[in-house]
This record gives sequence, structure tokens and C-alpha cells, in this order.
Amino acid sequence: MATMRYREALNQALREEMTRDERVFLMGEDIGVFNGAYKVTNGLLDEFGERRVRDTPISENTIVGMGVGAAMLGLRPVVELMTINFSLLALDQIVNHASHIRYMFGGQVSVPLVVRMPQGAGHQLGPTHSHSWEALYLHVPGLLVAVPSTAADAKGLLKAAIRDENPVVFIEHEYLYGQRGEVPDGEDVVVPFGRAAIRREGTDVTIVGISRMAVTAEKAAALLSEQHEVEAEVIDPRTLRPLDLDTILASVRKTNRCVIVEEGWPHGGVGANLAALIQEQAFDDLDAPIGRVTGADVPMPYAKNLEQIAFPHEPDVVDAVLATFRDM
Amino acid sequence: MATMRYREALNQALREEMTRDERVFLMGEDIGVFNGAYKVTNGLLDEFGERRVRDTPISENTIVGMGVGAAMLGLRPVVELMTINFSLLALDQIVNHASHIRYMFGGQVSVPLVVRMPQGAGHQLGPTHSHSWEALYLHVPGLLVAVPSTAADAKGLLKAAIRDENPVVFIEHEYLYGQRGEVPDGEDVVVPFGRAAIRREGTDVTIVGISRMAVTAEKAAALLSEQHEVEAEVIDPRTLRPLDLDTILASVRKTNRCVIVEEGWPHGGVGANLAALIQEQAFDDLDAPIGRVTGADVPMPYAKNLEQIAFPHEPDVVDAVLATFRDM
Amino acid sequence: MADHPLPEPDVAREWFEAMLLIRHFEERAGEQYARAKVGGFLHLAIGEEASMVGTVRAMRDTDYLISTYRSHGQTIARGTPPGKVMAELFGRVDGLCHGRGGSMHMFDLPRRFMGGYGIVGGNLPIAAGFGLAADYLGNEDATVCQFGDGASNQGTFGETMNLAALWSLPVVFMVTNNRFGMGTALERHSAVTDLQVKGEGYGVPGMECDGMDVVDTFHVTTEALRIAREERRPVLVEAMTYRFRGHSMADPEEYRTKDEVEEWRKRDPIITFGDRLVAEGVITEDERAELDATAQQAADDAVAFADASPVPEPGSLYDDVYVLGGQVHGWYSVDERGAGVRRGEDIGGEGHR
Amino acid sequence: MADHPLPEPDVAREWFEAMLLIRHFEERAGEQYARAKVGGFLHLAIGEEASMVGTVRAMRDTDYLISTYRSHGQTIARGTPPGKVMAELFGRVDGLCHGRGGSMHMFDLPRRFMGGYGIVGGNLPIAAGFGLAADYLGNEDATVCQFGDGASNQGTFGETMNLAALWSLPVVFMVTNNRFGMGTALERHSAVTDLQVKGEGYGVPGMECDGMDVVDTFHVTTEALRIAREERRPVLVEAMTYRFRGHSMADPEEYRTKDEVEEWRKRDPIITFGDRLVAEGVITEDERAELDATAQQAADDAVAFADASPVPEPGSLYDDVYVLGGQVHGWYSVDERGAGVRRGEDIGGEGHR
Ligand SMILES: Cc1ncc(C[n+]2csc(CCOP(=O)(O)OP(=O)(O)O)c2C)c(N)n1
Ligand SMILES: Cc1ncc(C[n+]2csc(CCOP(=O)(O)OP(=O)(O)O)c2C)c(N)n1
Ligand SMILES: [Mg+2]
Ligand SMILES: [Mg+2]
Repeated sequence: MATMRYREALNQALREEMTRDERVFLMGEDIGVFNGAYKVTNGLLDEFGERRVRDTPISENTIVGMGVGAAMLGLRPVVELMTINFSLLALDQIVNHASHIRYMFGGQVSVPLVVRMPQGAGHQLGPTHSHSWEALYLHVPGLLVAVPSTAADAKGLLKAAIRDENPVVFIEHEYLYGQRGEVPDGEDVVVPFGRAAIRREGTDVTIVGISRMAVTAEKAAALLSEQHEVEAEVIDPRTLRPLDLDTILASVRKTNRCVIVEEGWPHGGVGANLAALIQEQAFDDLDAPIGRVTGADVPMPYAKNLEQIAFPHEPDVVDAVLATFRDM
Repeated sequence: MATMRYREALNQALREEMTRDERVFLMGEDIGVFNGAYKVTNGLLDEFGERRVRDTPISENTIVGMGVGAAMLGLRPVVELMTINFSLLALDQIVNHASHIRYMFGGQVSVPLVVRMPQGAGHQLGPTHSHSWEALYLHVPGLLVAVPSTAADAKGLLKAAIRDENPVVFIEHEYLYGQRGEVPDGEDVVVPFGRAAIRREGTDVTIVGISRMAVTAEKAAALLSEQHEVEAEVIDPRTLRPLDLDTILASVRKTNRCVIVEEGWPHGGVGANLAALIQEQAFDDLDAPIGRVTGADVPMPYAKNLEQIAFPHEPDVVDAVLATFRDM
Repeated sequence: MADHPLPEPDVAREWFEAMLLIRHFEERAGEQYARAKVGGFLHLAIGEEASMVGTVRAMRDTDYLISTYRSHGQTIARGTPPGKVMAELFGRVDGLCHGRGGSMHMFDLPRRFMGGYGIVGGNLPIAAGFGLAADYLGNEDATVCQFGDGASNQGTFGETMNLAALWSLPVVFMVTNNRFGMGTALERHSAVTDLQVKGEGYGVPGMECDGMDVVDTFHVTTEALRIAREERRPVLVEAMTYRFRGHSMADPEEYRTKDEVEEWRKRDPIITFGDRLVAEGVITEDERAELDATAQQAADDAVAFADASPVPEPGSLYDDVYVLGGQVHGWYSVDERGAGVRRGEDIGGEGHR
Repeated sequence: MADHPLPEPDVAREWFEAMLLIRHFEERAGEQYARAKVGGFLHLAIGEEASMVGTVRAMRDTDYLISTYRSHGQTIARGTPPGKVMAELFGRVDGLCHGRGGSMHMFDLPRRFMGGYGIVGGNLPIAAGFGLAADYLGNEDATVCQFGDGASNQGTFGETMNLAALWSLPVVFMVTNNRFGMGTALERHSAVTDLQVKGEGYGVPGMECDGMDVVDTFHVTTEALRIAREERRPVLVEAMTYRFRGHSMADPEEYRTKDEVEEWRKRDPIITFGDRLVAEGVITEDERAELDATAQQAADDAVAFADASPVPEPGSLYDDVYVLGGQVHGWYSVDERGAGVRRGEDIGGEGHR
């Protein structure tokens, strides 16, 4: 086990997969000479050269589309978009093309493309750079969607994504890039999609945290234990397509309470989707309404104090959990 | 009251608002000389001329963006996109610009833009032309979202949309274009956003239908009454932002059961959002899990028989309603 | 432009046959649409056969072709049995895409026909991706990307031109200028109507061909492919043509005059080429009639084949959303086990649990 | 290019003052960023002052200006008090956008500064919309749309050029060619590096100005605005310039050499213009130092103003998501009355029920 930052773990995954498989190459804005806006691709141009680490013009839709084309011919492109907000420019290629091609062409071809991009608030980047869009991508059949929250998962899931035959939307988090974690050694340690991680065991309430909010949820669980004698089970689904609903349901059946924490907007978010699934399938096990803690229903403001109240923090999670007890 | 088709009602709304307000003008692909891909703008070029009915090149992102700019300067652009599937190309302008501009510029300016577009399956248009995307738009703060299901609402909501100061995503339905309905006379009959319509009163179960599925829900309710002695209350929210949750909650508090019917994909859909809200706020009133009937989790296939089973029909709604009783 | 000599008689005859087959296929497709055997949108390319056949015949088997929703003809020119194209229009299992794509979304991997696409302008980036793959793999495969005059106004056009030129990709971009994007005439949708110059600001040189002349199209495309393959850089070819029918079957054609259509019909690529073949003694009038009858028969056979093919099993609804195995275990990528109704419930097999 | 005579002394002096003010403002902003008074991304335009001031001074008050995330200088050139710009950088209520937008999203409606935008290429369609509005309303307002060399590769560039030319819109598109899109050099991101020709394939003629020379920029933009306003058609102006600082404050600048930067610094638009003013007797060296000190003081005052301004009320979080009244009754557009936590809970007033 080595300890490293989330961004280093991603960098390692890219390096190892590029070494392992000659078909893997990278495209994106400023990933080469600049070493990546968030330095995830640091050093890779030097190591692998311009053929395999390609700086692109600012043309989001087309670089994703070129990835689609290259993937259809058997390559393994990994396209970086500088933030998920810019992926709205590439949505036609991600959805109308990458996610549909295999199905609409009757299975003749697959699109083993990975689109990597960070999301998230906290750095005062304002409304055009700070939103969380995992709920958009989880809506779309044909895509796989990953939201790693630890360095180990960042590495293991990215490796799994690159090896998969399906188009993957791989959502990183700007805040997490600098966070350290233990990462298992071994070039074949992949984290398969569709398996949730139980970050903390508990019996009183299930907290599901998405992306960075898995970290927030874990910290909130510690507070709950220390200050309120509530033992929360914290689950990080790690991927939203496929989704390991079984693990979540098993937990809810045990705790009878659930709170979902996400950074994105409340309406039509991941929490809404999970709440709908859980109440459908564990209705009789619920002792209280499923709670949701989400980002505020506003474009992200720049001012630090406003930004901070516009996305969830531990006390918000604690309050939401306590509310599930008050509702009894 | 006159009886007319949904597309005629829309046409009337456009004509009346253009007559009433010189600032209202239309832009879109083939809306003029061709009279509209679905003939909603039929005759308007002849009547209002090229200044106010503008055929555009195929440049979705830019024509929406031009609408944003013109709206910021006080005009009232109504942009037609040929189908909602193509709006993915314009999403950057709709979300990162139209929906954010007022907020991020501190309220200095507003964007009274209407983006009209049809959605929906049933005409074998295959995977690039058939999807329903209301769940995407309802996710975004700063937008208003309308999903009219009757001719009267199509007219009244479109008039309200054009008169509103906020950017509106106005979602029509290809199947509904040809459907007839009664439309109240009077040029100032608007249907305000944020008020659900109760299409049918009932005491046993609440069915919420979105867009065309409001019609399907109503037909299913008739079957339920005839064949199963179940009296369903059918609610059409008509707008998803703002959402008239009060009307839905009042109904669920009465019926204690709820099924939501939508044409879009299941995960992160409108039904998920409503289910989450309802279980949050009417938890103790529910006698069964909230049911959802949705489109299949696949890109829409072309073949008629596959397409038909890929979106909901009355028997699916009936089954889902009956399941809420079996679950007791 | 039309003063190229004819190719060898066999070759010339085969081009003629291919154009005839496409024409009859399209006419049959239109009839079947009228009979509701074909659904959705049906975009016929009647009038554009020379641009299709001339282009495809300039390509190697190893080259890639990618096109739009108006591509039955290209598929057939590339060698796909017409029956499989017609069966796709019918939404049947023996269709090229097993009825999944329909008219707008053809695809034939073995013949490197890399798809018709329903999103205007959506295929250009993908074509550049094919070019990138050829470059990456260091092979000689070139790509031909066909799109319409209307598509040249999409953002992907400029983005793709720049990237293809910047990265020296072996792609021939062919803008089929049939003078209309749906009902909008060229001069009403494009500020510059000389489309071949539209790539120059991005470093992609333009060429023009007479898309009503299969020979000229062949020669220009051959040269364009040579440049792409050998000089390894993109070219933009403008094929001047015209569609004789409406944009799709649902088009009342109020945006153009009958006279205009008649003028263009005088340049019908099949009639003019047939006349030339007869005039230059490649075929006789009798042979011409025979070839026509043969093509007609082939189109009829395609209809019969399609009609005999079964509709897809309902249980196949979820097939091929994902490549299964590895980490994706079932068609349900999230979960469809809710209490509510499940679409395609009658399916069995591994997709279900 | 630089042989235009100077304008009237008062005018020349005012241009110089404006450039000095912008320069000092930017330097102060950078310092405050280092002190964490300013958050987010901070893109300074040091080196580009001449292109900003020359352009803005060619505009009428009634013209519209729209720009990018690198637009403090343009805002100031347009007349916004520097304190309001700095307060926006500080995220304070007296900021131009009450702290909502930050450095990347300036906006000053009364001065017709129609916004800095954080999405590369996102402002071009909006600028065309302003042009359309002028056309629709039949007035003489022209629009200047500034964007970078990197933005010329976005799809919106081609789409907007075509539409502006097709509809004859009175818009001057100004591509500020500072030779880099972030860390990617011009020749590595654009196949054609002579950016003024990039619009020609769409019918938008190009012009070039020396963006290091405020006089040349003024003259070229004046002519471009005349064409837009009087001939009612778009023009693309390429302003040749260079940014002396990194792309943003977080840029290690590994993509260019110190020598290259030093070469360009010799052409510092403020030094060269100051030298010329002294050489031509418009100001003395003493006056030059005085003007510099005055500008520096103004920048310091801006910092003091910003620092004195309060942070936004938490309760304002939901203000201006929507225009309320009519049919939208509260900030909650859907519903936020859930059992769970509600963000910005401490707010009162009509937004709450
Ligand atoms: C992104 C997108 N916008 C609009 C459409 C609707 N549409 C289909 S074909 C067409 C016209 C395209 O014209 P052109 O590119 O000239 O090709 P042609 O049909 O003439 O072959 C339009 C507007 C679409 N399919 N995709
Ligand atoms: C759509 C989009 N893609 C990427 C970015 C990230 N980004 C911000 S500035 C920039 C470089 C832009 O270069 P240029 O247009 O030359 O303007 P300059 O910064 O040189 O003024 C990039 C890639 C963005 N903000 N928006
Ligand atoms: Mg055309
Ligand atoms: Mg630049």
C-alpha cells in the first residue's frame, strides 16, 4: 500500500494502462505541455510522447466525437474535459452518439471510450465552473458512470473504465484531487464497477454519499457517533451505472433509515433517484422518510460565504440524520 | 370554446402574442418557408414577414445563444428546436448561459427567452429523434419548464411562457400535435405556470402523468374504473418548474397511493423526483410504495414492435396501480 | 468537367448497374413507406446516385465511409445486399441493424460503412476519429465523410476542419450540396454558397465535383483520396447535386418550383450516364433496358426479403445496450426490479434476475 | 501600422491614463489573490491593455461590449469604477454583480458592458443576438465581441460567423490573439494561425490591428465599427498581442520561455505609448510619473473600497435565480420544503413559507 493523492492515483492508472495497452491514448485541452489543468496527466507527455498524449484545441464536442470514432475502430481513447460544466458542449457526442451507437447499430460495434472530467464546488469558481452533473449522466442508458471518492477508487475504477468495452463517464472531484489515501499496490488491482463500498458500518441509519459527499458523510457519521450516539452506516456507491442497489437496500433493511448526500442540485438529482428506488423496494423497512441533503437550488455563487452555504457540509448531514429520528 | 388541434393551439398562441407584443419574434430551422417541421408555425411567415419569423441555419447552440442575447436586450425571442434531442447541442447556451445569466450577474438583466421543442416516441424515429428530456431540464435552477398535454394548456402555457421574464423550456409532444381539444376563447386566457390540473377526480389512487403520459394516465384511469373498480385521481402537473406539489400532496393524502407515469428513462427521471418529494412530505400517508411507469432504459429502437413496448401504455399503468394494492 | 473518358467498359457498366439499383431501391422504399411497411422518416437520395457511386468506387475496400440519415444508396454502393437495407427499413431482424436503427441509421461493419447518423453534423467528429485511428495505427486506411450543405453550418464543421488540418488526418470530407437543407435553400442558410471554400479558413483546401456525373465524381474523389492517403491531409470536396424528391416523404415541397426540379431532372445522373454509355457503344439500348429490369428485380427481391424477415423478438429490447461481461452483468445497468411495471417484461435469459 | 498620428493631447492622455489604471488594477488584483482576498481563477490581462483601451475608445456609449473571463480591464475601460470591479473580485455586495460572478463574470448594464463569460466561445452567439436586436429595433447600436485565439476553435465561432454574415449583423468580432490558449501555443491549437482569415469561409472579412499599440487598435476598430454600423455587416478583427502573466494565477508557465516573454515585454503597450507621448511632447516625464502615481492610487483605493464592502447576506443566496412576480412566486421553483436540511435556511421574507 502506498499513500498518495487522488490526482496521483489517477495519474498512475493512466500510466499503467498506457503501458499495458498500446491502444490507450489521451486527448484533451492542455493535458500535455501544460500537464493538465489539474495536473492529473502530469509527466505523461514526456513519458509517452505526442502520439499518445494529445493536446487539443478548445472543441469539446469534436474531441469527444473523435474519441467515439477512434474507439469504434478499436482504440481506447481517454478524453479529458477540463470540467464537467464544459461537457454540456459535448453532450450530443456523449449521448446521441457514444451511448447510442452500439444499440442503434444492432450491436455491430462498441465504443470503449472514457470521458474523464472533474466537478464540484469549493474553489469559488462561480456559476460556469462549479456544478455537479452526475444526475444527468446517470439518466442515460448505454453509459457507465463512476464517481470515485478515494485515491484507491480513483485508480482502480479508472483502470476498470479503460478496460471496459462500454463508454464511461468518469467523474472526478476538484476538491478530492489533493486528498491523500492508501492505494493498493499491483498493476492489476482494478475496482469493478457496480460494487458499493461500505465506508463505515453502523446500525442506526444509512447514509449514502456521492463523490466528495461520501467523505462528508463519513465525517458526519463520526460526529453523529461522538455527539449523538447515532451509529451510521456510510455507503459510497462508487458507480451510479451500474448501481449496487443491493448493498444499499441491505443496509436500509438493517437501519430502517436513510439519508442521501450529494453536491448537485436537488431536483432530479441522484438522491431523488435513490430515494425512489429505496422506497419502492424497501418500503416496509423504512421508519422515516428518506432524507436528502443536496446542493442549493441555485447557480453556484462566487462569493465564498455564499458558496459555502450552497453545498452540503457535515452539520447539514447531521441535521438530516437527526430529522429522520424526529419524524418517528 | 373552439375545438382545435394542439399544434393549432400553439400556432394561435404564437400569432396572438406576436400581434400583442412587437418584441416577440420567432427563430428556428425551417419554421418559415417550410412552415415548421411539425407545422406549428404554419402561416406565420406569410403573416408577419421575415423580420419576425426567421429561418435559421442548422446551428442549434448559436440560435439559442442569439435568443439569449436578444432577450437580454429586451426582445422576446421564441426559438424552436426541431426536436428536444437536438437541444443537447444547445445545452451550453440553455444552461450555462440562459439559466445562469440573471443570477451570476447579480440580477442586472433577465433572459425572457422561450425555447420550444417537441419530444416523444411513437413515430419510429429511432434513437436520435425519440427521447424525452424533461428530467434534464427540471434539474436546472433558473429555468422554467412546461410540459403541456392538452390543446388548451399548450396555448395558455405558451402565452404565459412568452410573457414571463424568465427563460422557459417549453416541451411539446409529437404525438399530441395532432390531438384535438377544446380551447377557451380570449386573447388573454393564459395558463399560469405552477398550477397542476386535476384531470379526473378519484379517491383510491393518485396517478401523475407527465406530458403525453397525462393522456395515457387518464385513459388508464377509465380502464381502472370500468374493469377494476378503482377510482383514480389523475393529475397533470403541466409545469415541472415551478411544480405544484401541493395539489399532488393533497391528492396523495386523500388516496394514500401514487403512481407516476412518464415517457422518459427511469433513472433520474421526473418520477424519481416526484417519488422522492412525495415520500419526504407525505410519508405517513402512503399505504404502498410510490409506483413509477417509465420508458424502458434503452435508446429508443426503430422497429415498431420494439418501440411500442419501450414506452408506457395504459395496461402498464393499470398494472402499476394494481400493484400498489397488492403490496399492502 | 465531364470530359473525362469513360473507364473500362466493365467498370462503366458496373457503375451504371449500381446507380440503377440504388434508384430502384429508393423508389421501392418510397412505395413501401406509402404502404406503411416502412415507418419513421424516409429520406430518399433520388438524383444523388452519381455522387454516391462515383465516391464509393474511388474508395478502397479498406477505407471507411460515414454518412447521414440519407444513406441507403451509399450502403448499397458499398456492397451491402439491398435486402438487408430494406429489411432495416421494415424494422426486421434481418435488417442491417436488426431493426434498431431504421432508415436514418444504417451500419455495415464488414464493408466499413461506418454508419448513417441522424444528428446533422454529428458524423464529422467521428470521421476525424477514424482518421486519427488510421494515423495512430500507421495504416493507409482513408475515410470519406459525407454530409449535406446544411450540415456545413453546424459547429462541428469548423471544429472538425481545424482538428483534421491541425493533425493532418487522412479524411475526405464530402459536402453533398443538393442546394437545400430541408426546406431552406442554400443561399438562405449559408452566407458563403461556394461551399468548397468553407474549409479554407481552417486549412482544409477545397475541390469541386459534378455530383450529377459519376465519372467526374470518381476522378475528383480519387484525387482527394490520394491527397488524404499519401499527403496525409484532409480535403473538402463539394459535390454539386440535387435531390429530385422531397427532403423526406413528409415534405410538401413548397419551397421550390416544379420548374426548378424539372430543370435538374434533365441532368438525371442515370439517364445522362446511360445515354453516354449507349452513345460511346459500351451498351446497347436493349442492354440498357435489361440492366434496368435486372435492377428493378433486385429491388423487388429486396422487398420480398424484407417482408419475409421476422420482426425482432420483444425480449431483445435490452440487447446491446451494453457489452456484457466483465463488470456489467445484465441489461439493467441500474436497477429495474421496482414494484412497478417493467418494460419488456417478457424477456428471459441472462438479462433477467 | 504604428504610423497613425496621435489623437488630440487630451484624448491621448486619457488613453494613457486608462491603460495605467488597468495595469495597476491588475497588479493589485494579483497581489490580493496572493493574499487570498480574491478567490477562484484570476486571469490578468497585463500586456493587453492597448487592445482593450483602443477598442473601447472606438466605441460609442450606446454600443455593446461583450467579453470573456479576462475582462476586468475592459470593464474599467468602459467606465466602471475600479472599486466595483475589485469588490466583485473580493466577493462583496458592492461588487458589480454583488459577488455572484467573481473575476470571470463581470457585468455593467448601464455602461453596456454585457458581460464576461466563463465558457470559452460562449459569448459569440450572444453577441450575434445583440446584433440581431439592433437590427430588429432598427437602431445604430453596434456590438464588439472579444474572445481569444483559443476560442476561435469552438463550434460557436463558425456558427456565429455564418449567422452574422447571413443576417448582416452589426457586430465587430475581435479575436485577441495573445498567442496562447492557456498553455497551448497558437500553432499547436489552430491549423491556420493567421486568425483574421478564419471568418472568410463564412463571409466575414478580416482585419488586423497591432494590439500592442493603442492608436492602431483604435483606428482599426473605428473602421471596423463603421463598417458594422453603416454597411451593416460583421467584421473580424485580429488584435495581435501577448499576455505577460500566466493564463491565470495558477499557471507555472512551462509552455513558453522567459526569453519569449522578455521579447514581448519590450513592446509593453504602456511603456511604448508613454515613450511616444513624451517624445511627441504630449506629456513630460514628470507628468508621466504623476499619472502613474494617480493610477496606482486609484487601484489602491479600489482595494480599500472592496475591503470595506460587506460580504453578501447568507439570506441573499436565492435572490435573482428567478424574476419573481407573475407566475413565479418564490425562489423555490420546485419545492424545498422537504424533511431534510434546506440550504440557506436562515433566509426570511417572501422566499420562505
Ligand atoms: C442537429 C440536428 N438538427 C436538425 C435536424 C433535422 N434535420 C434533419 S435533415 C435536416 C436538413 C439537413 O440538410 P443537409 O445537411 O443539406 O442534408 P440533406 O438533407 O440535404 O441531405 C434537418 C434540419 C437534425 N436531424 N439534427
Ligand atoms: C468551453 C470551455 N472549455 C475550456 C475552458 C477552460 N479554459 C479557460 S480559458 C482557456 C483558454 C482560452 O484561450 P483563449 O481563447 O486564447 O483566451 P485567453 O485565455 O488567451 O485570453 C481554457 C481552455 C473553458 N473555460 N470553457
Ligand atoms: Mg442538402
Ligand atoms: Mg489566447
